Amino acid sequence: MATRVQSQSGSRHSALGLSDQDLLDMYRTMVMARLCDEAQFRLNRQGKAPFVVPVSGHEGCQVGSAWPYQKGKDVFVPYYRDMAICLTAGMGPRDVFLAVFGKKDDPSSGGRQMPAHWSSKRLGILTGSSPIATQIPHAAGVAYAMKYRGEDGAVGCWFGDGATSEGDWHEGLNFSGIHKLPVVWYCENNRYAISVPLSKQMAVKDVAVRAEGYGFEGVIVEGNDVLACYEASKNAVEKARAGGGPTLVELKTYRFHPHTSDDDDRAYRSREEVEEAKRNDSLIVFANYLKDQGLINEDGMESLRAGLKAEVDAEVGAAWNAEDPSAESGLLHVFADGEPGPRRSNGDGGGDDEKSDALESTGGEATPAEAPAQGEKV
Amino acid sequence: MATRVQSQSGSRHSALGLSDQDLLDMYRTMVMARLCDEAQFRLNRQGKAPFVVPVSGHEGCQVGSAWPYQKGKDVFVPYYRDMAICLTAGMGPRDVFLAVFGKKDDPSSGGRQMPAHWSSKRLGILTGSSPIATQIPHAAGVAYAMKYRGEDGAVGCWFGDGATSEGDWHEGLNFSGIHKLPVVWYCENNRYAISVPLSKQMAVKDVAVRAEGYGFEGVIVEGNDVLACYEASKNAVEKARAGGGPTLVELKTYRFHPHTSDDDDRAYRSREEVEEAKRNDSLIVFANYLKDQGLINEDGMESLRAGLKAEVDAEVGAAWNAEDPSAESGLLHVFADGEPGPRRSNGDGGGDDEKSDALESTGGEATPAEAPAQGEKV
Amino acid sequence: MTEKNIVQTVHDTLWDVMKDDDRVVVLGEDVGARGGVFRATAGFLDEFGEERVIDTPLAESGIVGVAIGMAMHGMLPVAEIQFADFIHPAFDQLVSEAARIRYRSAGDWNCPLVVRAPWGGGVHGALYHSQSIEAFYGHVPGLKVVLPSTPYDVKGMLLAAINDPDPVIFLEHKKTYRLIKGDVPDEDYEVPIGKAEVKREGEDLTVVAYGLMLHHALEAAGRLEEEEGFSTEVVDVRTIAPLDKETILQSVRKTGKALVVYEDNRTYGAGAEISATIAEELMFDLDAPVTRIGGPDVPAMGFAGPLEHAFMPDVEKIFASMKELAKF
Amino acid sequence: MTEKNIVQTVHDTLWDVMKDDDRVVVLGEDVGARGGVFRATAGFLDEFGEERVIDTPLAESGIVGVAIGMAMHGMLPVAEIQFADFIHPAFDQLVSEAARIRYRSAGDWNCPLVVRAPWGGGVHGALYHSQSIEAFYGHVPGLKVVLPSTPYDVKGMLLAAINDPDPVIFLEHKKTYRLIKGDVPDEDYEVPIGKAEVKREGEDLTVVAYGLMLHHALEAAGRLEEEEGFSTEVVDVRTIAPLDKETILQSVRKTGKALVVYEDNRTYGAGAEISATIAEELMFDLDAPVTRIGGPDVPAMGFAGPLEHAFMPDVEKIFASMKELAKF
Ligand SMILES: Cc1ncc(C[n+]2csc(CCOP(=O)(O)OP(=O)(O)O)c2C)c(N)n1
Ligand SMILES: Cc1ncc(C[n+]2csc(CCOP(=O)(O)OP(=O)(O)O)c2C)c(N)n1
Ligand SMILES: [Mg+2]
Ligand SMILES: [Mg+2]
Repeated sequence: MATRVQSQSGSRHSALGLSDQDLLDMYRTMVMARLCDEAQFRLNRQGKAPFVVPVSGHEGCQVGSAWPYQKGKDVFVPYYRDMAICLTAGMGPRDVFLAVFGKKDDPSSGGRQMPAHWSSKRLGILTGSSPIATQIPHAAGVAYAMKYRGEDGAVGCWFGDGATSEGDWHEGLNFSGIHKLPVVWYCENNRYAISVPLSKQMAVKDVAVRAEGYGFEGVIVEGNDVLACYEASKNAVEKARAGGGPTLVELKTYRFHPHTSDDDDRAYRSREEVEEAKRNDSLIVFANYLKDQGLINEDGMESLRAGLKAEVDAEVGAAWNAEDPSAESGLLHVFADGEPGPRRSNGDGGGDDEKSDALESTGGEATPAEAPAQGEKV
Repeated sequence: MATRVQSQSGSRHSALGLSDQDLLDMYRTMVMARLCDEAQFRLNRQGKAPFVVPVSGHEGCQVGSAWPYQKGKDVFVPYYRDMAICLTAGMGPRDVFLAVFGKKDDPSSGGRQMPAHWSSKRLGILTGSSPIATQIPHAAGVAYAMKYRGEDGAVGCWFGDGATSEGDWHEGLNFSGIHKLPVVWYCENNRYAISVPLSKQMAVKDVAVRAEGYGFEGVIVEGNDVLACYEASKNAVEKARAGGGPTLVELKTYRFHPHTSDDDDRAYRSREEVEEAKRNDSLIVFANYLKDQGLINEDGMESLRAGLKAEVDAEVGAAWNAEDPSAESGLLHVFADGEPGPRRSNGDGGGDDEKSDALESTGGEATPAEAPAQGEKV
Repeated sequence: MTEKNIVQTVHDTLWDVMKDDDRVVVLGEDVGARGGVFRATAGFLDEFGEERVIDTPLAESGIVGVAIGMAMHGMLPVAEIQFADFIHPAFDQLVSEAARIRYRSAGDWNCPLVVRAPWGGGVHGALYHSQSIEAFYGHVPGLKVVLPSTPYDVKGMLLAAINDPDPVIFLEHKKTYRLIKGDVPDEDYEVPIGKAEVKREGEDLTVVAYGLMLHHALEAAGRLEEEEGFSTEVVDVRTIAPLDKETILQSVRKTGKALVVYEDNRTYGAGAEISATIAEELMFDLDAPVTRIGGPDVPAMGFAGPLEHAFMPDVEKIFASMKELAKF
Repeated sequence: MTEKNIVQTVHDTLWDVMKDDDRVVVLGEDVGARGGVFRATAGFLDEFGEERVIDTPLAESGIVGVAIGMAMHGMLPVAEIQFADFIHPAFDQLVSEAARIRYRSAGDWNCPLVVRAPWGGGVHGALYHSQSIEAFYGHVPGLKVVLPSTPYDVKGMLLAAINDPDPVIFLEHKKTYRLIKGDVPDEDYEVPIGKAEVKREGEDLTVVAYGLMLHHALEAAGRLEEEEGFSTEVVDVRTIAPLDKETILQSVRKTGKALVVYEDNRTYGAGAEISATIAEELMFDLDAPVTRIGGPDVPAMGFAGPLEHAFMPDVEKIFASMKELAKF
C-alpha cells in the first residue's frame, strides 16, 4: 500500500528544518523557472527558438523534491520536463537559453541536443536523451556505484507518468529494490503522456502502488504543495543515504502548456480542466504560504519577479549573441581519441582485497562525489 | 494484496466440476510428461539428443492450470518448460521426440528450433522463441484480438520467475490490465532462473503482489496441488471469458533436474533442497489423492505407467527413424512467397460499420477460433 | 486522381483501408485524440472508435509485441512508432519475433504486421528525432523494409504492406511529409514491395537513392543536365529488403557509373550493400569506381543549424559528386 | 607464456584485471554461483564477492543500462550477455545511450563500459543461440565492436577494451571457446582496438575474415598452398568498428584479389562494407571482382544437423571460392 503524504496547515517549514531564507530561495527558483518558461515560449512564437519544452505547472514538485539533494555529492537524473530541478541543481537561465538557441557553450550538449536535454558533470546532472525511461537503469547504476564505493550520496531520478510503461522503468526499479540502492524515484504524474491520459497508460490510479512489487515503499504527494514534496523527498533521501533503499515518490501535478511547442493540447484536454489546474498553481499556493508566514509581501514579490525578469531578459540576450557551434565541431567527441585509458598503470590498483584503499587511490576522472562542492543552492 | 489459494482436504474434485475420468486423464498426462522427460534425458546421455529441457517437478502445476482451457477456442502461450501444458493442449509424445531429434515432421518447427520450442496452429499453441518473456505481449495481443472479434475465448500464458524481470513482461501485463483482456498470466515460480535465486531476481517473495500495480488480481497457488492449480486457473479463465479481465496466477513449484541438459545445478542448489522438493512431487501428491478417492490402486498405477512407458518407447523409436529436414528446406518459409495477401478483395470487407458482420465474412486464414475443435484433452 | 502531400496520402490510405476492412486497426502513442503527432491518423478516433484506434501505453516493445499477437489471431494491425528513433526498444520483438514467426514454425504461423515510423533528418530533430534505421532492419531476413518517397508510391506500397502476409516496416521520411506533393489515384492499387523504380532515365551515370535523398538526387540530376549536359538515371530503391538488385544492376550496366546516396551514417549503411553488389557483379562494366555519399560516422545530427547541415548530404554535395563521376 | 583455449583466456584475463583494479566488476545472468554458462567467471564469486560479481535479474536492457550508470560513476563494469542473441532487448541502451553519452554531452561525460557476449554458430544452437550481431552494432558510431579470434588477441583486446574510455562490445565466438588454443603471455599487454592483422602472409589473393571463419580461412589457405600452390594472405579484421581499412586495402593492393568471409546473413552484413570499400578504393588494382561468402538470407541456422551445416560457411566452401578466385 502506498503511503499518502497529507499537506498539513500551520507553520511547517521550521519543523522540516527549512530556514526562512531556504523558503525564499525555493520560491525564487520556482519563479525563475516560470519566467524562463514564459521567455522560451515567447522566443518560440517569435521564430527564434524552433523547439521548447515547458515546465509550467511542475515547478513546485520539482523544486520541493530536488531541494534535499547536496551538490557535489548527490546525482540528479532528470528528464526533459525538469528545468526547475536543474535550476535547483545549479544551472542558471543562461544555461537554459544557450540550449534553447543551440549554442556552442550550452553546458548540456554544446548545441547538439534539443533544448531541455540537461547535463552537467560538474553539477552532477547525468546526461539525458530523448528516449523515455532509458535513464532509469542509469540511475540505479549510479546508485550501485555510490554504495559500492562507500559514498553516502543519493541519486534522484525523475520521470513522467508515461515513462512508467516502458520496460526500462520496470527493470531499473526492480534492480534498485534487489540491491537496496540509495536512489529515489520521482514520478511527476501530470495525468498525460502527450495526449494519452493516465487511464490508457495504466489500469491503476496511483503509480506509487507499484513500489510494493519491487519491495520498497511508495509515497503519494500533492505536487502543488512544495513543502509536502520537500518533506516526502527529504525522508526518502535520508532513508536512501542511511542504507534503507529506494522509495517511489509520486508527485501529483499538472502541465499548464502543451507537451512541447510542437504540440496542440486542445485536441485532448478541455480548457476547463487546464484552467482548474492553474487555480492550484504551486506558485500561488506557495506564495500564499510565504505571505501567511510574513516572509514576503506583494511588493516584495513584485520586485523579486521584476529582478528575475530582468535577469532572464539579459541572459536571453547574452545567449542569443553567443557563438554557434562550428560545422566541423560535429565530428568531435565520438570517441575519446588520445585521452588516456581509465585503468591505472599495472599494479597501482591494489591487487589485494582492500577495496576502500584502492578506491581512495583512484586516479580516474572526477565523478560528482569527487568534484568540488558547488556552494549552496541557487 | 494477492490472494492465497489454500489446498483443502476431503473430496474436492466433484465440487470443482471434475469427473473421476477427468482426474484420471489429468494424472495420465502428468505421468506421460514425466516419462517423456525421463526418456529424453536418457537419450541425451546416450548422445542421441544434443539438448533437452526438463519438465519434472512442474507437471502438477502445468496440467492443473492448463486443464480448464478449451481446445479449438482458447490459445496457449507456453514457454520451453511447458511440455505438460502442450501435452494437455493436444500434443503427443511423438511430437515431443520429433522435436528432440530435430526431425522434418516436428510439428513445432520442422527441426528448426531447439526442442521444447512448442508451436501448433492447429492446437492453438502460439509459436515461441528462446528469448525470455517476448511471448508476454503476444498473449496480450491475441487476447485483444479475441475481445475485438467478439470471441469468448481465453488466452493462457505461462512463464518462469526469471521472466518477470524483463521489460516485455511489464509492458504486456500493463497492456492487458488497461484493456481488461481475457488472458491469464501464470508464473511457474520454481525459485531459480537457471542459477539465479529469487532473492536476486526480485525484492519480493511473491510475484503475485505485482498484479495490483497492473490493476488486477494476483493469486498464489501451491503448485504441487493439482486441484488447487486447476481451481485457481478455472476461476481465472472463467473471469477472463466473462469480461473480468486478467489474473496473475503464481504457481509455487520446483524443478527437479538441472535447467537443461547443458546445465549442472550442483553449483547453485544443495542436494538436500532438491531432495526435499522431490518429496512434495505433484505426482505423489496427486496419486495419493486418487488412491484416497478409490479411483486407482497401486496395480492400476503400475499398469498405467507401463502402458505409457511402452507408448513413449514406441514413439521414441518412430521419431528416431523419422526423416531429417533436407539442407535445402532451410531456405523455405522466410516469406510467404506466392500465398495470397490477407486482405479481402476490394469492397468485400464491408466499409460499413457493422464490425461483427464484416468479421463473419472474414476470408483470411483459419485462426484457432475458427479451426475445428480437436476433441477433448489427451 | 488528387494532388496530395505524403502525410495526407498516408492518412487517406489508412482511412480507406480501415473503412474497407475491419481487421485493420492502428495502434501507437497519441494516435487517438491527438491523431498522431504528425496527424497521420487525424479524425480516426471519431470515425473508427477506440477499439480500432488504440492509444497505447508508452512502450514500443509492447506496441510491436501486442501487434504481433493481434496479427497472429486474425487482425491486421498497423502499428505506429512515433519517431523511428524510438523503435529501438522494439528491436528484439521485430528481430527475434516478427521476423521469425513464419520461419521458426516452418510456415505454420505468420505475422501480417505493418510498423510505420517517420524517419530522417532536416527538421531540427537533433540526435533523437532524425535517425535513419533502415540498415538495422534491412539486415534481418524475414522483415521487409520499404521507404517510398512519392505520394503515389506511398499509397501503393502502404496498401501492399497491409496486404502482405509477412511483417513490413514502413518508413516515411518526415521531411518529405509536407514537402513532397504528387498525384494520387483515388482507387486502390498496389506498388509491389521488392521492386525498385527508375524515377528518371539517363545514359551517363546512375544515382541510386531513397527517401529525401531521392528528391535531392532528382534535383541534382536536373541541374547536371542543364548545366553540364550529362544525363543521369535515378533509381529509387523504395524497398531496402528484399533489395531489387536487378533494377539497380540493369541501370548501372547501361550507364557504367554509379553513385549511391543515403543520409544514414556511411559505414555499414544500406549503401554499402548496394555499392558492394554493383562492384561485385559489374566490375567489368564499370567506367569508374562506385561512389558513395552517406552521413558522417558520428552518432547523429546535432540540433544547432550548422551541425545539422554538416551532417545531411544536400543537393550541392550530390551535384558535385555526380559531376565528378560524370567527367571521370 | 601459457597455452590456453579462448574461454580460459577470457576467464584468466578478467580475473587478473579484477585482482588489479577494484573498479572492475562483472555483471550478468548466472555469472555468480554458476560462474557463467560458459564458465568464463568460474570461481569469481568466491574470490571477489557478490558486490563485484553480480548475478543480475533476467533483463538485458537493465544489465546494460545499470552498467552504463556504474560506468558514469567511477566504475569499470564488464557486463556479460549470456548469448549474443539475447542482446537485442538492450539495443536501445547500447545505441541511444552508451554510444552517445560522450557525443551528446560534447565530451563532458563518458562511458567506459565493456559488454561481452558469445556469438556465432556451429554448436546446435538453432535460431536463438547462434547469431552473428556484429553488423548491427558496427553501424553505430560511438560503439567499438571487436571480435578477437585467438587466445593472444583475446587477452590483449580484452585488456584494451577494459582500458578504453568508451563503450566496447566484445564478441567471443562460442564455437572457438574450447576449439582454439594458443600461447598467451602471462604479463599484461594490449592489442589495440581498431587494428586488423595479417594472420598469414601471401601473394596471390587476400581473404578477409574474423571469428570462426578466420580459422576456416587459415585452414583453407594451407590447403590451397599445398594442393594448388597458391599463396593466400589472410587478414583478421578483429575490430569491426572502427574498421581498419588500411590494413585490408594494403593487402588487397598487393594481391589484387579479395574474398570476404563471414557467417552472418550475407545481405547488409559487415562483409558488405568491407567489399564495398575494397572495390571503391582499389578498382584499378583488382584483378578480379571482390567475392563474398556469407550465410544465406534466412532468419538463422536451424537446429537439425542438415540445416545448421547448410547455413554455416565451411572450409570446403571457402576453399572452393579461394581456388576459383586464385585461378581467375
Ligand atoms: C521511447 C520513446 N517513445 C516515445 C517518445 C515520444 N514522447 C516524448 S515525450 C512523450 C510523453 C511522455 O509523457 P510522460 O512520461 O508522462 O512525461 P510528461 O511529458 O507528461 O512530463 C512521448 C510519447 C520518446 N521520447 N521516447
Ligand atoms: C532474453 C533472454 N535472456 C537470457 C536467456 C537465457 N536463459 C534461458 S532460460 C533462463 C532462465 C529462465 O528462468 P525462469 O524464467 O525462472 O524459468 P525456468 O527455467 O526456471 O522455468 C535464461 C537466463 C534467454 N533465453 N533469453
Ligand atoms: Mg505525463
Ligand atoms: Mg525459474
